Amino acid sequence: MVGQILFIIIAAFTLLMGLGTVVARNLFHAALFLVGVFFGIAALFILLEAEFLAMAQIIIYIGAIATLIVFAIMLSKGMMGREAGAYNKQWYFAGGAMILFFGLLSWLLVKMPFAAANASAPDDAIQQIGSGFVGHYVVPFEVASVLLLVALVGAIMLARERN
Amino acid sequence: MDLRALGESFVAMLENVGIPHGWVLLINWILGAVILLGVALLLAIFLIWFERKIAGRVQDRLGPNRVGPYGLIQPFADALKLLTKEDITPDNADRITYNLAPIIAVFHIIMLFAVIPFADKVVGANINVGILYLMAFGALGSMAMLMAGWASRNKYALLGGFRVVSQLLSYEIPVGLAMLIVVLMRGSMNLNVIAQGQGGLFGLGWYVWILPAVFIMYFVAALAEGERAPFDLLEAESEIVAGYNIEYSAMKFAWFYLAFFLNTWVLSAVAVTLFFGGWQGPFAAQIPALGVVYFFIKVFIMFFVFAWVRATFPRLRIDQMMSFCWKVLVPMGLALFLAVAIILKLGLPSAVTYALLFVVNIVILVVTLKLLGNYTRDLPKNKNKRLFAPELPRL
Amino acid sequence: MLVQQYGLIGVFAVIAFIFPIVTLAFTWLLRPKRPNPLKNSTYECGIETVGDAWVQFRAQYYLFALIFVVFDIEAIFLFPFAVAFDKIGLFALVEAIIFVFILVVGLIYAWKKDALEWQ
Amino acid sequence: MNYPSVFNLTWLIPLPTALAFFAIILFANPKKRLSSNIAVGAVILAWIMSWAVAIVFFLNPELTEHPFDLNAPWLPMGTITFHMGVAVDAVTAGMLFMVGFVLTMIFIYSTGYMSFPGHLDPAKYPDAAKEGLDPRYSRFFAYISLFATGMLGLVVANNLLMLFIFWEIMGLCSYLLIGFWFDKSYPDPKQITPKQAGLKAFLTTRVGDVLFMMGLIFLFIHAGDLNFQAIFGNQEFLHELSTSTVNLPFFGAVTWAGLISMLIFWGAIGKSAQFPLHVWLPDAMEGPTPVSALIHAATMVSAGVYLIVRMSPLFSAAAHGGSGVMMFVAFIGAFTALFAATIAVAQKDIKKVLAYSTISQLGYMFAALGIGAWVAAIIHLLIHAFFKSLLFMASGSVIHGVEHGHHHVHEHGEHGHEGYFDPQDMFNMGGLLKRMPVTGWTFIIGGASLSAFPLITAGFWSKDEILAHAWADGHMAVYWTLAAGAFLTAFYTFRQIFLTFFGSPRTEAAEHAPESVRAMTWPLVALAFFALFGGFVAVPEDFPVIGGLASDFMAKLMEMQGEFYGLHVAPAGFNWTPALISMTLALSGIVVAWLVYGRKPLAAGKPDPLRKPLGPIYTILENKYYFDEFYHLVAVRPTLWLAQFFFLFDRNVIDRIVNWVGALGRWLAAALRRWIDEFIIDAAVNGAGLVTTWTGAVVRLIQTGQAQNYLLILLLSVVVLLLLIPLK
Amino acid sequence: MTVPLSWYLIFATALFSLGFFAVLSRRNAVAVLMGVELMLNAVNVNLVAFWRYLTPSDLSGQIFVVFVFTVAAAEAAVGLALMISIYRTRKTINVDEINDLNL
Repeated sequence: MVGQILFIIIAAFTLLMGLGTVVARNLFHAALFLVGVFFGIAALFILLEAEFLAMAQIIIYIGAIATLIVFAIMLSKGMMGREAGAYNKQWYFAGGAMILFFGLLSWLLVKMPFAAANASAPDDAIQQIGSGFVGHYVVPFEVASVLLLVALVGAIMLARERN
Repeated sequence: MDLRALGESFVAMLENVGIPHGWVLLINWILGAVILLGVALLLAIFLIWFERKIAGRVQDRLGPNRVGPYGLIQPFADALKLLTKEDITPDNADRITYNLAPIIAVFHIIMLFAVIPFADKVVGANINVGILYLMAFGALGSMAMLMAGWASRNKYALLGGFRVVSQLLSYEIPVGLAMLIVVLMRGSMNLNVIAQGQGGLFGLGWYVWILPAVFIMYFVAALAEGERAPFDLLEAESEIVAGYNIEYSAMKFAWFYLAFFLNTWVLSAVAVTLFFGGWQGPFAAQIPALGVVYFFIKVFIMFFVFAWVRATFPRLRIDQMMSFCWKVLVPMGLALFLAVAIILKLGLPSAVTYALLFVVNIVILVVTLKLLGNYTRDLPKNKNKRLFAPELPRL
Repeated sequence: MLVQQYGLIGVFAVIAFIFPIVTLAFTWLLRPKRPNPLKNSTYECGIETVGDAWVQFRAQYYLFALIFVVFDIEAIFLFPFAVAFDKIGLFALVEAIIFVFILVVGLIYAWKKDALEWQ
Repeated sequence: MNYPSVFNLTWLIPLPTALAFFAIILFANPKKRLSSNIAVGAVILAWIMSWAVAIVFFLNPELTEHPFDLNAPWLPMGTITFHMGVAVDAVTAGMLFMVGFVLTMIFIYSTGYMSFPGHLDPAKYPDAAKEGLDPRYSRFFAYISLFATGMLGLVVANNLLMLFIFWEIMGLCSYLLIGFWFDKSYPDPKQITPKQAGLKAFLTTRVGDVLFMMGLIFLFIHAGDLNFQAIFGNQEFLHELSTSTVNLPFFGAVTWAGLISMLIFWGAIGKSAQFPLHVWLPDAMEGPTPVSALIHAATMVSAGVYLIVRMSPLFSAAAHGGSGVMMFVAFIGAFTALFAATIAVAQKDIKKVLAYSTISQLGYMFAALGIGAWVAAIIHLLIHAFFKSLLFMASGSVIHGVEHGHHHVHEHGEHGHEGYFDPQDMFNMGGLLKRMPVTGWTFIIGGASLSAFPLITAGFWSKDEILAHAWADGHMAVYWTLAAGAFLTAFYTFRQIFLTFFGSPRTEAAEHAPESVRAMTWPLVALAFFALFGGFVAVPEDFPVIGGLASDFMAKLMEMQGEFYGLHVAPAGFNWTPALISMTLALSGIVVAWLVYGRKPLAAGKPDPLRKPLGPIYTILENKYYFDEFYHLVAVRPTLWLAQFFFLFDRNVIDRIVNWVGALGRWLAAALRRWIDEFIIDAAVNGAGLVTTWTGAVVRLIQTGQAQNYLLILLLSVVVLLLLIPLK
Repeated sequence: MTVPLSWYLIFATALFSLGFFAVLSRRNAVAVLMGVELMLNAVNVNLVAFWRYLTPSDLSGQIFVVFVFTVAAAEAAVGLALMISIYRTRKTINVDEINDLNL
């Protein structure tokens, strides 16, 4: 019961923030709303007993990605100003399709029978994640570092100011 | 006196009165939260006095001495003044963001108190990801600064915000690496467990003896994380007036100010927990209340060192500061991480392992300082060269 | 166990967030309110503000944030690894070393391309 | 089973060239010679390793019963884990032997070939012109190194997923290399440029690849694994696959095995340029000649054959299940073999002839696979690679020589440039044997091998085996089609030889053509050796006189391997009738070529003597049966037209209507100003304008160039799919 | 476990739809990117919810989320760098003005 109320509060907060991200004309405000979304999702991770992910969510999304977005906004002056229109011409069409999509998908998901396992989360989850990285998931683990390297190189190439 | 027993008996009392378990829990949490908040606020007020006193003494002044004995009441007087001062919001400011920034600034610092172990198990929330929690809520601070700088709609504020966030982000990496190495040693991210692990041999089990270079890296990076001299670029009046909080006044400014001191205190507390055994000390195991005393003594000594450094050193240039982070601390941290990981996997007896770790730490520290020294010695010759120009083969 | 600990954090978060708001509201009641246009103008050392404050910044800031992001994620990968360190074998260590090494290559690249220079 | 330790090298084989690719791209790029040295060094390393593995396998034929297989988990996807691994069986060993060697030869050849190209303006690239090397020399070696990785990886891969990945890497390299001289253009706008040719190759093979991927997905759904051993070692699974059926629209019930193998075969059709997806290969000749030799003759195009060879257990299972897929393979192969050979007869571009002959020879291999002559197909695949890469490289040498001769003439100012000179046109050559003896003789050896000149060439033994099988197994239609193809093959090959090397030079350029540099001629000689003697690894035991003398160990090895995979691989046995027929046809082809082109050398400026007797047929052949035009008409044009339509519709029709309505309105307003209220006119005009905007907005959604529109269409498709689920 | 799994799934769907809507209809490229981040977050919620409810003993769900973090960060880094670079040359990052996909 308490869990449900908590979930509703957090989910409502997150969706509200998400809505703010989508509708805010000012990009900086949109970014702040986005931070709110990230925070709400971290809280949901706690509800789901994934504490490591909750913290990682805050560290990476708020500490790193949101900051990156704000920096990028600042780097392109005029992006945050009042512009002619925040939306393109197809927004109403997209909105309708989106609502349809949401309705259909959630209807399907509710109907879908999932076999829930009534087990509790393991106590040594973090340890298991750590050994997963260097065990079963070692190739993705190494590929992740390559991906980061490539992203770093690419982004530096793109963003660098050449004199 | 056992603090835990106190808490437990309190819970038992409430349940005996007949309050349902859920509500007892809630009351317990609220009580804990209020206590933590109170500790934080009192500390902040005391720290302001403490630091001003130290700075005064170091610089051959008296420091605050008028209001109350030794000027002890001074911070309260300041607080009263700030509470009643006129609050100016610039017309251009983005109001909601402008008002939210100081709230978040103080919120994120106060949140950090929840995981600091004041004594064995005397900790707000004994979570398994304590270290990550510190990093997570620490990262929130940069968001507050960006908000403040942006919402003020002032070039200096924005510039100051950006500079300080760049600095905080950069120095978060060495801090994180230092924490990572400690986690590697202990095998847990729970701060209480980490402090427990440093009990042996009358303080010789403190990680500062085993990993001196890691501690020094942490300390230097923490100076920058706390925006303290010699890394206090945000307050470089000659360059950017007063940083991101230039447009703030009265209580909103006070919150930034408070956050600044609390930040330093938390960084000291983390340093003590990670490297100086936390609450560990003679008889702390028998009398848990002693642990709190030891902990606060250690933290204040640590804080004193921070304040001492601040009062003594001149400020670095921002390019020097960033280069120092990325070209000295980060490589050093990565080298330490790899060295520690390899040594721990060698499977030697623990005494030998610790000795080896110490030696390797010293070696890495000496090598780093030597390279740095060579560079600064050659500085006049390479005036046109970049700071710490890499000696890599041309590709 | 988990709920116990995070319950406190949740309550604490609410209180820690509300408290500054309360104080700000409190001072709003106490403090004098006598604004005037000059007082409320942007402070730039007494000089008239030129142009919008939201000026365009140099890409240098972005580059630092970028390198930070990469190393931040590296840390997120390595923390669980460090926690599981006792339980895993030598080969896993080698894998982690490769992981770190690849990112060191990135650092060297950034260094070479002067992305670490504050200009 | 204890494997020789050298097999552990297998997974290293694709590695050196991959590293070379990265080394060149990242570091060595500015230094041309260093780049080519890195690439050649890497490929030599790969060659040594692949020969080590291959030869050890040849020496241990018992390994065919226990193919080497090394697996490592690669992509864990929840409960499914894709594996990465290498396997060595007789087919792999044979391919490694061929690929390693041919790759090396072509790499060495390329160091000589990639000199400063004639179509570039030396003034624009002064540095490269001074060095005498292509401005993008390093890039070329990077690309072919990556290609080598793709080919070697494909050969050693032990599962279909990896095979597909390397397959696509090769496709990418092929695209990049065909369009290598992307800045080249021709005075004739109809002539395809390298840029277009690359695109064409990429898009055409994509058709096959998509079907191939669908086949893979179906196979994966059924097998849960893509490892060759896991799929083909499991007879029950194959049996089940060949008996369970699926209902398809238009086709009715087909077995799963039939469907999957058909889809996979389409991948092979695309890659190996079989009818009807053959159109890209001749245009792929726009790439540098080493590329044609390497990718579009010896290795990549034969990957399609290799794929079918690998998948043969599935195909034969499908055939057992009553599916006609093997017949289809045989039909496509035989038809292509004859069809491409007829086109080759009327081509004048030296490389295009070879391109069509490649298509034709690949058709032979598919036909062999279709009739169950598994061993013969493999042997022909290996031997064909040697002589065809030889032919291509020799033709490249010829082109090079003629181009040099042309420049020589040009520099000495004896004749100015009179328009465009095509150094690949055989009618611009003649008498080159005297000027370029090494090239000429090796070309003749290769040509003889291609024509299956009896007894002394490798091509005879391999091709004869296919024909013998077709005869022995009673596939008469296939036999006669292939035999006719053999006649044409001999004819066009010697037509080419006579036109190029004999008679007297027909242009100044040919007269001054010099012999190519050593780096180019030595690989020719090395390959000529295999083109001559390579066949002596598969001489049928019961062949008269020399049957027992020469070895047939390769055929034996492949037979053992085929038996292991449960295929029927009994040798055809020697039969005088088909052997004599095919020998006669080959020799008569040569004789006819001599009668037409060799006896009386063609004079300069004269048309092809075939043109007159063949009449309109010649024109049809010359235009490749108008296939390009046909595809252009049915596939390319409608797409472009649709896009253009919406654009032009908007621009012309609607705008015109608006303008017209507007003009009408103005006219009406002027004429009827007094009687008609201005309001109505305005409303009409505005209304028309609005209608235009709406219509335009709707129809132009199709081709806006805006990613968001495309994404919206994607979303709508997903919504439609979601709607289908409840409907079902 | 008082919250049914479907609540999480519907929540994630809603968040995903919001993000996709931003991607489809915002003009500013950075806003589009934020929409992508929303979508990725929705996916993460799904992954964690499935892990918690269906396979709590197998940590694959959580590990996948970390990889999604990585991808999201790389995407944001490169995407934003692209925008900075585009902005530098074109002085706009409105998606509907960048229509070079148009032939």
